[in-house]
Amino acid sequence: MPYAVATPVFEGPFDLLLHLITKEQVDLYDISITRIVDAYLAELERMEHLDLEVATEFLLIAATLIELKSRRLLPGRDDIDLDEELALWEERDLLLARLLECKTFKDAADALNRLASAAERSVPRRSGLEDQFLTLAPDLMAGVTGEKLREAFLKAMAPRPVTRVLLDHVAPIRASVQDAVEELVDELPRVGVITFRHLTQDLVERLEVIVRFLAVLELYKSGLVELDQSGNFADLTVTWLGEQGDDDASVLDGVTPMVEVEEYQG
Amino acid sequence: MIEEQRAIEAILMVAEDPVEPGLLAQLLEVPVERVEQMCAELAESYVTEDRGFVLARVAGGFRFQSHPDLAPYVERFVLEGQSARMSAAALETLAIVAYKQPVSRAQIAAIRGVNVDGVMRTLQQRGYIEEVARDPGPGQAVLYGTTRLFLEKLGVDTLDDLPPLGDFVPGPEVVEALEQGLRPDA
Amino acid sequence: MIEEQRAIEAILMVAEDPVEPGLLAQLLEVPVERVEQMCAELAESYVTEDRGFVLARVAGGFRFQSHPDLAPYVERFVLEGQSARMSAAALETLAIVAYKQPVSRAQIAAIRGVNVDGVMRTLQQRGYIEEVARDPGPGQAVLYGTTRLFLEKLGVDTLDDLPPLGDFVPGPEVVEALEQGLRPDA
Repeated sequence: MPYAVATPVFEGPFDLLLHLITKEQVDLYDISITRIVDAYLAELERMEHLDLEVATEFLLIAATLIELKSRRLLPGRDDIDLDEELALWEERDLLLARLLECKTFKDAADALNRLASAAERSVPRRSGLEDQFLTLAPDLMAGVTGEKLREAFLKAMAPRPVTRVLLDHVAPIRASVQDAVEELVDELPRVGVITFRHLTQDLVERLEVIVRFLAVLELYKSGLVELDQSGNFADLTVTWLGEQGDDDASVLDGVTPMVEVEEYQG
Repeated sequence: MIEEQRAIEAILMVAEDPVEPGLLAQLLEVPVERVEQMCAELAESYVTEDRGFVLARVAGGFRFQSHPDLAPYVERFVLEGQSARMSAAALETLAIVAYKQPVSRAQIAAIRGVNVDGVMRTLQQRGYIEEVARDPGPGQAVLYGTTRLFLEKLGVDTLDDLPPLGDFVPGPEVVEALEQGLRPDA
Repeated sequence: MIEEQRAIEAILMVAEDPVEPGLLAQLLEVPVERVEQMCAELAESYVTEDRGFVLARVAGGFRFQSHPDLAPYVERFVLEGQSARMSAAALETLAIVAYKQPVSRAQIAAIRGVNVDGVMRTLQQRGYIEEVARDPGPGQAVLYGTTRLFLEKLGVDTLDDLPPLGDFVPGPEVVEALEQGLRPDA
């Protein structure tokens, strides 16, 4: 079914969502987890070099979406209590508000860009002072010492700060993707093929299920598992592609963590 | 032409940045209103005479610029591309700073849904945004705002000249579409 | 006014140095004689209108200048209107030239992560840096170094008297920038 997202590179998870909902007029009713995941994975494929930060954000938004849509898939979720129902709606409204805000600024950015393009057609004069006035100009080097020069040099040469992943805008999760990956690498070679429903049947917390899902995506990205879903809301089948029954920890070396920050603390 | 008006032309000819009317008033020893009026007259005269340059009011000051409709010639002359195109991410981040200032990095990240550290650093290096204050709250987060250079790049005089943010709030049909798309019960 | 004449005004307005008539002729696709004639007409019109600027023939080219009889106003502007301190950007750029010379503009831009043309021009105008060589590579980029005036202002005899950098090790992106600047396609 390959789900092609024929658009320019998405800047973030909201871009992708906005695109899915508005540009293509795709009703999310019809988007199964497979389609969302495919759209997401297609995005990853399109990234020329894997950007950990962006990948993380895509994973997180995918997780939220799956939260919204996944109750039917998950075992024992037919009798959802009212609190959970309300919480889910709240989450949905939050997501909706953020999408609207995102769209507002996206359109504002377009308008600013048009202003800048128009302004670019008119080039300012910057030739500066004529020679005879230069001697009058204040001595810019007054107060500049060798030491200040040295400091300025070191500042200019200093390595630029390393990009961090901010998670304070994300719902707190207390789980570790890395742990989940390790569990799966231990479990999957023994069973070979398993449905996602089975993989998660012992889990109580919804967020744990999502972290497991993220772990499965990591393994997929590393080529260690294959994912299959026969139709909308059908079971997601996970097939181990690594060596059978080999629980040597060295297979983990092949797993490049896409998620830089694995510990989600509440 | 009167001397003060000629002096304005002479000063703007050697200035590297937009010159504020207040400074011109001080140098010429005339009221600011008079400066505004004289500049308006000058700008008008260049238009009337169909000159190849304009007197523009940008980023709080006056400056000479090439006329926009001569851009094809000027582009041929100015060999180096003026400035590299900004990415969509940079533009959206810049829009948030412009309309929400003073605003913290965390607030921007929350709106964009992605980490903005790299983009913010680029915008700061390019001189479009700067630290303007600290959040008085416990975190003392750095708050950012746009710079004069930002106004210059957009060719506007003040932030009030930007189109109001309200113009971009999605209409009911977009809200409806988004709402539909996010309904959890199929 | 005809388009070619307006184009001359536009180009001269944004030019940083005198523009040779040959170059104008090439850009406008007209004979040099026509350029000379159009420039003469423009210069004449500014005189007739008693403008505060003139179109001067300098160093083999044309450029706009402030009118000499308005020099007192321009002097006041220079003395009162210009900031007297070196910006952080200028200081960093000057420091890179001082410690890394000979160095090209592209290399400095890569290290600082921003365009440095304006800052370099100011430093050169003030006589703190100058062109010292050409990169022998295919690009033949101009290489810059500091001047005697720079040493005088700093109160030192030679570059060896600058404070040593110690065991400073540049970050990887700086090393890359310096290497890239020497590659032909940089």
